[in-house]
Amino acid sequence: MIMRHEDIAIKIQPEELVGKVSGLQGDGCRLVQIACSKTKENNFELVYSFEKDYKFCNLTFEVPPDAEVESISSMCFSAFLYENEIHDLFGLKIKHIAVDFQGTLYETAVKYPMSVETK
Amino acid sequence: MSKRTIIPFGPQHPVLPEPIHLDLVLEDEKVVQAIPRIGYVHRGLEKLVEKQEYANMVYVAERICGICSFIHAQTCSQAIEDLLPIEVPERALYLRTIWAEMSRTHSHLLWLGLMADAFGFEALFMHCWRLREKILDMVEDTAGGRVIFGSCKVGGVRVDIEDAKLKDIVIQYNDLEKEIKEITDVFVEDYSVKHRLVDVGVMSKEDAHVLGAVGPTMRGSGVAKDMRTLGYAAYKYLKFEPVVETAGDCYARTKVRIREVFQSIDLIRQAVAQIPGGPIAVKVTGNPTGSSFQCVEQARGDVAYYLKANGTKNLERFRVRTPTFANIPPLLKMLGGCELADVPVIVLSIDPCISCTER
Amino acid sequence: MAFLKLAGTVTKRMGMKSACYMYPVVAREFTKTTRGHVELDSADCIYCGLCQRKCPTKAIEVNRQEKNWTIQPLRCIVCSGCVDVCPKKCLRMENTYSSSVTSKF
Amino acid sequence: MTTTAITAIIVILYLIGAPILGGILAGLDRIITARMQGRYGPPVWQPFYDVLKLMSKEKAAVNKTQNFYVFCFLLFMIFTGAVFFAGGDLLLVLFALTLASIFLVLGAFSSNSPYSFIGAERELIQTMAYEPMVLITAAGMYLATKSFFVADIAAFSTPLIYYLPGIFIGFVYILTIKFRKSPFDLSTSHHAHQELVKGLTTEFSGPTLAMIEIAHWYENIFLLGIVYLFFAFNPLLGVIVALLTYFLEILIDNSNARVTWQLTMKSAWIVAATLGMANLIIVFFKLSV
Repeated sequence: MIMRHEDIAIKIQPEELVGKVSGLQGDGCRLVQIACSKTKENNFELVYSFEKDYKFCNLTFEVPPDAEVESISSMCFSAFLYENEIHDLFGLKIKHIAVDFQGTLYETAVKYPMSVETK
Repeated sequence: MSKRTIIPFGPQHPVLPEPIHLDLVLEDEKVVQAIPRIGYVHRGLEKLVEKQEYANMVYVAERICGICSFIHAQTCSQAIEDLLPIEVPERALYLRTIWAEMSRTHSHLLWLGLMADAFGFEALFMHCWRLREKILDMVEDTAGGRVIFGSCKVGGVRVDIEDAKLKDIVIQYNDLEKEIKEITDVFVEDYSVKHRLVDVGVMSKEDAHVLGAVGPTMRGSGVAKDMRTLGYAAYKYLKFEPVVETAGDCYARTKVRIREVFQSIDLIRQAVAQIPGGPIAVKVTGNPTGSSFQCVEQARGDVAYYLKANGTKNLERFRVRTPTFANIPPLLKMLGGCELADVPVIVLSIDPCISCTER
Repeated sequence: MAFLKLAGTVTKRMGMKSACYMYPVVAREFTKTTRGHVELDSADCIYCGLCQRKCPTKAIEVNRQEKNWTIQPLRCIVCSGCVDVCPKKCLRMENTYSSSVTSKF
Repeated sequence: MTTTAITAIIVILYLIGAPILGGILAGLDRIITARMQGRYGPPVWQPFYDVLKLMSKEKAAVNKTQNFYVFCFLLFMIFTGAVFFAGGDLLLVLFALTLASIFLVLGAFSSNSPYSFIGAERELIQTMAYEPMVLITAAGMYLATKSFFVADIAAFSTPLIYYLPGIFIGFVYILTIKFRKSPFDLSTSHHAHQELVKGLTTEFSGPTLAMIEIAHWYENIFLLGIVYLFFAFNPLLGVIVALLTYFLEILIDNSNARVTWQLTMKSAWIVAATLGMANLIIVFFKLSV
């Protein structure tokens, strides 16, 4: 099955995230996953995947490494684990997580092992 | 007026198969709150993409989990094939389907055994694993490994199964089906088992949806969603319906998995009947570019792969969201207000695989 | 309400042979396809080092000058990747597990 | 030989023989269980090897009183059996048994571990669950034989089972609780594979745990002794029935899940109230008319 991320991605602005997610929630979409990755410009690219009736939709946006992203865990409770994971592995700050482990979800030997600095 | 006790549950606890830690706040024997803690077996496999060639990532993906190993390899291969992009021969798709369903039957039997152990039924546990062993023997006979199949690669599969052997698998499954029925009937009908499963850890359809439950955990609550319907591999040629139960308790989740065992056996029969001849792999050339998103149904639920490539032989990002990761928030919901004696049963009912979760 | 559903099965099992076997007193039967351990027919080997580069766990070490090929069995994950790439087909996957050792390397 | 001498010999035989017999029984239990589960199982002497190994281990206790309580548990368990096999008062025997188990509960409470704490609480609930049936058994035996003395009950000429079939079934029911077998292995189980780890005995190790094991062997032999009493008119039949009962318990153990304490309590009391009480009332009227 061909499912290129490019085909299902919707580019948004970081500020739009909360509004878009609550809209998708209202439509009965289910949070599938949140992924973070580095870009060539040493920014972080976030991918929020949603699904409804086997139709996928990926909200994506880029943020600089020192930015703060608003948590969506107030709407999708299940997002709290993904957001803690992103914080612990990438060092990206996420505000207002429902259950904030304060960086203790993964206690890795190298702090923020997948962050842009430790390349 | 009862006193509150905090029971540390895990990371090393005899009933938990893997290291998850739960702080259970108890009032007498009633759980008021459960606070999870993971991160005991984090292996940094996602970081490994920087060192491994993309073709080797299939081996890494396969070792994310010892039970759903084959489906991890299959999903990883699918994603890389998507990035390259290449067409996989039909026969390889069918073989992948057969192995994936074999993996599902052995995973579910393993889970049924662990579940029996969680509610203190040792004999049932042993008998489930006795049957699972026969499936593992078949896997070893066809793929070469017992739990790490090692038979999937980018562009197809690594070994072929001869037609005679395929027929033999169906014959063996026919015999096994009767034995599995004998054991699973105990789960469905026995009084003491039902006493431990019915109305335990109830999760409503709405909660299952909002909390993002996946796989049998979700289907036990009445959401009819099975990623195999997407039609990857050879599923587009096979007839099946997602298995759904509506009660949302541990009994419903057990019944979903039991019915899925028989569904998988049926899918194997269909696949063996339809499998075409031809090559089993195509040559892989070039380096992947772009990004791919794959969602594949594992025994525990759907696994989501998000792969990003940059035209070199190493992938840029290798993101795996395993089913247990998505099932932890529903688990916390189910644990609130349950009896201490039901905690292992509820934890087991999501089929936790913590090593998968932490990759 | 069904009580003692498993009683029939367990009583039947009492008269039957055990499903386990006494390993290692009774030897394990390997299938033809079992991936056990890697073996080298050093006569054909040209010490190209392809297996070393392909190995995901860096278990294989090849020294071209000294014509030396070594594998660390405990690092090897028996993926059979080296066997697939070997240009001279001198690497084999044996279907027996490598024997137990008392020290790590 | 005087009766006192015979009694003394029986008691000494019990003191030496019970742990050996109990250990062999435990060994057979493990083999039969393994066969039922499709495994080989350990050699029959395995329980002895286990206890010997426990004996040789380092003494590690959470606190000193713990060992004292466990020692009392063993002592009173031996005392219970000794009075029973000496033909003493059945009521004294049963209350000594309760006292012994209370000492074990105290030992578990004293360790401050949440697992053994909840295990101890469950053990108390279990005691509450089986105690009515135990008392009904004693009362039934008294009504039938007009004596509380084990020696008199054993010497009673009519088969006791003829009067007390309901009480016998009820006693076998609570025997599952006493043997700590599924479905009633709530407070501690044989496998340490439950939510309470090993419940009651989580915090005991080494020689202390060995003492508990030996006490259980004494206990099991004594409990089978009570089963024997129902068929005491024919000693051979009595022994056979006792062994069959033990086999039945193994079978039940292997075909049941562990139930919750609520069901344990409810079902044990229902059995006591219906089978036990009905039998008691029938015997009362039959013998007094």
